Amino acid sequence: MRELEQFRSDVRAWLEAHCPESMREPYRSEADVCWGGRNWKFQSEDQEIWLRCMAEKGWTAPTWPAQYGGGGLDREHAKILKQEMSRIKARPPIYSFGIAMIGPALLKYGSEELKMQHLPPIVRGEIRWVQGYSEPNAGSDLASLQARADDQGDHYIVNGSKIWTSYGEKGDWMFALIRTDSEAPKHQGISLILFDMQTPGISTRPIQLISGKSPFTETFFENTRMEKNQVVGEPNQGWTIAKYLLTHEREMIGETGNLQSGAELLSHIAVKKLGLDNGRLSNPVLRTDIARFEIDEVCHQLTMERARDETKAGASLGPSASMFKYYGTELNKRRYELLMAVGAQDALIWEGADSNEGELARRWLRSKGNSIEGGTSEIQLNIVAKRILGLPG
Amino acid sequence: MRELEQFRSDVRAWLEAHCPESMREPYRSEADVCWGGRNWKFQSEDQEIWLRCMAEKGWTAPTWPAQYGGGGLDREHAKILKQEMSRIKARPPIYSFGIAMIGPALLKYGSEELKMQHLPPIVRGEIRWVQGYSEPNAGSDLASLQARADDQGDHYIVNGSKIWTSYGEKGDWMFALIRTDSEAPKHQGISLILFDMQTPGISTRPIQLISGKSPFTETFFENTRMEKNQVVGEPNQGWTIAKYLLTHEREMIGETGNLQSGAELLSHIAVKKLGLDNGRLSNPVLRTDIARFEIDEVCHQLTMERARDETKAGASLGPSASMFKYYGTELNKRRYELLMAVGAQDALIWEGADSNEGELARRWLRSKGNSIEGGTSEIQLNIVAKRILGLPG
Amino acid sequence: MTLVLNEEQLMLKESARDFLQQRAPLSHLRELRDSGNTRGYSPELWSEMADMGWTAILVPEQYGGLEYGYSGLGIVLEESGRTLTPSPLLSTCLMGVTALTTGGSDEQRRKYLPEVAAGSHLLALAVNESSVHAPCSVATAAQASGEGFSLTGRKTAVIDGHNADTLIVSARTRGTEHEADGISLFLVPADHPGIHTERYRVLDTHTAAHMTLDKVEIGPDAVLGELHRGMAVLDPVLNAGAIGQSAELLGVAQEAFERTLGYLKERKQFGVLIGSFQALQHRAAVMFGDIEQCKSIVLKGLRALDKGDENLSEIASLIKAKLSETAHHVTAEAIQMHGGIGMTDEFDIGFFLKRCQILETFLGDHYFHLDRFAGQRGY
Amino acid sequence: MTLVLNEEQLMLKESARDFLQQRAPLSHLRELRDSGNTRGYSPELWSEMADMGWTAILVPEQYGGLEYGYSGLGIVLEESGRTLTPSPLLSTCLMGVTALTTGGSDEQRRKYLPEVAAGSHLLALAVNESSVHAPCSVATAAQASGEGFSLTGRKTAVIDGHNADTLIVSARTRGTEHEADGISLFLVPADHPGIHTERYRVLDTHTAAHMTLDKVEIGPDAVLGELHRGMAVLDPVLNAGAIGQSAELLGVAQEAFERTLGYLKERKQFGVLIGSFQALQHRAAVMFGDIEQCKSIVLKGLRALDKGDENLSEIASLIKAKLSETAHHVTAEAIQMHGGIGMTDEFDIGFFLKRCQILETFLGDHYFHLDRFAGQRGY
Repeated sequence: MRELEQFRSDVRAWLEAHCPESMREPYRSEADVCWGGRNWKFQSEDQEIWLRCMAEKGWTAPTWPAQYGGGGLDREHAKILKQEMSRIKARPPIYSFGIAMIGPALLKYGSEELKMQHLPPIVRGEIRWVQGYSEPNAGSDLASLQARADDQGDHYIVNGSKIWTSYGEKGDWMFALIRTDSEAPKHQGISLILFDMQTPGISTRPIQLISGKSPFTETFFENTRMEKNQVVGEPNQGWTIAKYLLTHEREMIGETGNLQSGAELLSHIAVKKLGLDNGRLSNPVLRTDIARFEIDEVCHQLTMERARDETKAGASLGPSASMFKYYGTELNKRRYELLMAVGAQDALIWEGADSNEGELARRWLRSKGNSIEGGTSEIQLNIVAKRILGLPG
Repeated sequence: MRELEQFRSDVRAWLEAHCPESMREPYRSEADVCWGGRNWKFQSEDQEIWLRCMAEKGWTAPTWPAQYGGGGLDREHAKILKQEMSRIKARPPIYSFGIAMIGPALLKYGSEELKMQHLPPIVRGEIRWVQGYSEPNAGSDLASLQARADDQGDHYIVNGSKIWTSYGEKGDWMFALIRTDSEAPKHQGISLILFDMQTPGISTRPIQLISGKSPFTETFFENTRMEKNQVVGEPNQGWTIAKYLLTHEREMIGETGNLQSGAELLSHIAVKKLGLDNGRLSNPVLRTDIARFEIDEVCHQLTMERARDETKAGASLGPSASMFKYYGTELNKRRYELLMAVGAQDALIWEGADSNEGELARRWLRSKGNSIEGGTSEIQLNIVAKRILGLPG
Repeated sequence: MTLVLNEEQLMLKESARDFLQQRAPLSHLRELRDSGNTRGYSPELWSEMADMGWTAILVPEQYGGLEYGYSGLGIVLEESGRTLTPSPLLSTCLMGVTALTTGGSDEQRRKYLPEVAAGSHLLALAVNESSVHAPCSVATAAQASGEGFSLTGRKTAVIDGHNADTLIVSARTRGTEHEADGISLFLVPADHPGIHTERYRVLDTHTAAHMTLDKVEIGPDAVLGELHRGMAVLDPVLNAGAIGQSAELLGVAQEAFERTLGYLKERKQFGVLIGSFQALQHRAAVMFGDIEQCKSIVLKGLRALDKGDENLSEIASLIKAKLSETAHHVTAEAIQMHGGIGMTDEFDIGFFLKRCQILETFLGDHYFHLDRFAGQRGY
Repeated sequence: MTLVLNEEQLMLKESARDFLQQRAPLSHLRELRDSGNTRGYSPELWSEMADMGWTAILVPEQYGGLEYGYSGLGIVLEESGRTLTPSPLLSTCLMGVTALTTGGSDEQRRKYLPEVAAGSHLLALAVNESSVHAPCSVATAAQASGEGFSLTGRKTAVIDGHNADTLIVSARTRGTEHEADGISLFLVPADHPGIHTERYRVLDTHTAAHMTLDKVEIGPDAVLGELHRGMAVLDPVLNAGAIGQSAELLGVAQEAFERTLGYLKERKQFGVLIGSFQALQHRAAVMFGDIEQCKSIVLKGLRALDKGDENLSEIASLIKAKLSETAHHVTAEAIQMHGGIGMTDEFDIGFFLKRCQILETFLGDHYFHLDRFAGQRGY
């Protein structure tokens, strides 16, 4: 206990000394996020300093072992670091799929060689990772993927395509699920392969959504050479890692609903827009819909809190992550439906007048994808029914 | 046209002369309904006179051919009779499953012998028919029925049981689906058999529902002899007739929602119970729920009206009947949910105080069965999906 | 009258569908959007529609119209909902014509209706003043000025406001802001120098405008209907508008549903057609039933308009509320059932969701109409 | 404090479940009903519950109680929701005790609490006057009479009213009918000759009563809390009541769901288990998720009661609204998924629907609590 208190005061002092003032305020927009990577242009000197300092301590990945550049902290120490950072409202030094996704997978399934090669650059924010799972024809049936690696002895030659890669055109390396055995049953011939996006034969194309521009890209492979030593775990065993990564992603998406609510409360916006009449919103039915939404939001948050309390030290949420993904995304869709109702005729504006370029309408449209990406709501309900409730079939 | 007008004025004069005054007012309660049958006790002389007169004209079954005792009227003439009866608010002379269910099936599938035997007594209200379809273990999977007829050469010996027979203990004859070939695929070994409920080896037991007493009974067969000449249509072809009868039943249930709304309007009850505040129900959300209900009720009624207009002269609704059954019963359930909400704490009273013996609560509970009996809502949706929308599987 | 289309109406439906599918399929909307068109509709297409006689459907014969009634115009609107074809049919040919036939003097009708019937004059309704539809909330002032009036105020969400030749403006001639009495309607030339127009594009490339009126001087002959009693004209116009929007929403919902049903029958996942999944089947079956109900009530509503039913306000709100909720649900389910591809701009299904939201919201959303329905029913 | 039960609480849960499953399973309720019992609960069972210490859970130690808090009592209520066990736990041990600990003088506490803790004194709350729960609508008059008061009026839906030894009655000492100010609470002996009781049975054999008070003379020491400020006591009591009902509803919903899930895994139709039908699977999955959420908020609500959270009214209404809607949905689905057998009285599942409706409705249904929640949140 004494040791922890000492650590807290050390951290506090260190942060005080090293976190630049401008890194202690909330993001003004998405443009303030630091993504890192080979081609990263820091938006400010402070952003660069902050990343460097934190990376040096390994605190960009606080719980990773020190030999891979991580902070080597246990849960309790890491929690203190987090608390102290949020105390001074410090921005995350970097937002990275490397730290959030492929890093943990490598720690769990990767060879020593791959860990040594990839983890330290991730900690330092030098390589920006992107993911390649979905394919145009696979959809929910992810394991039916068709991007194919032909064994050429010491390497693979890959052909096919991936879709829904976030920031694919900005990625330095990709981790992708590729079919390495076309004869095997569909779940058993898949490998998780890492490769440099600059490899010849790789091209990307941006995807326009119904809400407008998006970070998503499609990625094409044409006779692309991939190295065999970049397969994570055993060849043809990629599906296990994929499931691990998906559960991980679902937990993160479930949390998103949570973060959203940090934004301005729906009821406050409604009061501002519609005004009160004897202390009540003048549209009594919209008022009730908003109350139901706020209630369900609290229900979801408290349930995530309870699950965290229950799973305590690092145990995976497992199939419960599907429940949280389902509720988190359905709630976010409802939130935007209600915001559109509150906005009424003004919310329809896409261009012109004071529409802020149709921001609300675009977010509303974008939210429709929440219950599709990362596994559709239908898939999540299937998982809950089968893996939690034990229903047959 | 002239002929129709003449018919109308004849009918009007006849009704004026023959329909007793006391038969020209709405039922005060279910006890006023005339069911007929061997053991029927007429509630009044007028009730008896009214049935006799109408039966003599064949107008208890206006469209049935005259040789079976029916009225021999075509659709247009039958419609005029109906209009003239409702003009003077004449009660139906009889409420009969014979006329509504087995009669039409006999007309369509029965032999001349069976028609001559059964139809005239039905027209005269002498035999009360009941139906035997469901079995305790069959449920929605009606064709999996197990009541079994063993072929004894000139007759069958039947063992098994039937459930959910309305007024089984009051029935004179039953039409039942019985398995006559245990080897055949399940839809192909079933026969529709008619038999007298007084046959030795038949017993009935009343079924108590969550809402209290019910007209339903369970019927047991123990080595019961049934005659082969009482099979409707070909032996083992009963499933076709069963489907016809089910569709017929669904149409009738769909209509029920319609009749219900003839009762006092939900919104009137709510206004009476809860009062108005500035011209509006003081519970604004319940008000909206009621508005949605009334809207959906109109939607359902107009759609049934449109379907009748479209199918015109006697064409069957076919799978659309499933849609109407679904909406009609779901609406009735919603209606009672809303009535309970309007009734609030008083609606919970089951016995004592001024509860009218818990009438509302009992009807609410009873309504829960609407989406189960006559084919569950799930079955109806399956039928719509497969037979109307052509979805696979 | 039975609830089925007669032969003549079936022919109109077929010819409308053929025309729209050929001349203005969904790619037409996409082209309009991508070409940066500022009117929100194609004048060339509009003159073809006029040639088809659509602009004249509601206009009485004596003013050069076809007098084919709301049932006829509703058929065309429903079909244009299927192709999401943008045009001033709703603002000019439905609401504008209804305003003139309901409240217009013979002189006013003679002045406008023949040109409207010919497709050469556009009308727009400027009745809202805030983001929420509330036709009785009128602060725009019409002050006596000489023999006529001077209008000052701001009108919002005027559909086709920037395209119109003549505006129908509600303004207050007496009373206080939320009172129905004291609202009057005025026919105002859209190019009047006192009018400032802010055009904007809504989410699917249709357009509308906010309009500021600054001392707009008009003559006494500009009053539409009786002074102070503008709601007697505006109510029927908004009822017709709501039912017309509902006809269009019916087309939107049907097309979105049919495309989705088609997708369920062709898309495979886990080795089977996704249409074989029971959870999707049940959702599809309920959507089918809801749309069938929508068909019935839209038909009923158009008939009620044609015969001038006395409960039109109740009927119109019933229909708009039901169609809004149904089409909203169906177009959102259409995206969900299409999955990822439904989210891409390249694919067309998202346009139905967008158009639905617009039709739902303009002239009152389901909240507005549920409230109005209950009010009309006396509770 | 984390949102998980501690060891002690887990033990209480287990012992409560064991006791109830053994001594008062669902057949106990059925027997009570069929035997024509008029109290609506079994006094023998009640004294066993007292022996278990349940009647003393909320009572402070100084008055002979266990002072084990709302979290403890909530656990027992949840378990008794699973077995649908009728008892005066809610009326006496939760609401009655809360009234005394919140507003009672030391003398009043000393008079009642030890007997309540011992299970030998029952309390009941008489606060409603119409069919709809509206605690501020009080017309019952308390007129000054000698040193005390004379109460006249009618109270409805008094849970356990006919069983109670002492009633907690709200009556107006000043102000007009719907005002919060001017309502006072009184402790009134139930056997007072001026009280007329009409007992009735609700749909699952629990009982309640309407009570008429005709010049009921009581002394000045009968006032509970401050004169005119009875709502300061009544609000916390009703909050505790709503959360307690929610704990019971949670038990009801869980048990109904688990029985249904079991049925889905054993009932065959068309040659397969009905639990393999995807449409039912999705509905079951959503019910599961909803119930998980209910568990979290009930836990939170009991904790909030124990620490005297300042937003208790908001929290209580949030919980009651959510539990009412969820349990209502789950118990209705339980019938539907059981099919015909679920409709029979012989089978037990229907009792859950009945109990749910009662708990939902008494002390305010979801309409009441949604409205109150929004009001507490300032909109």
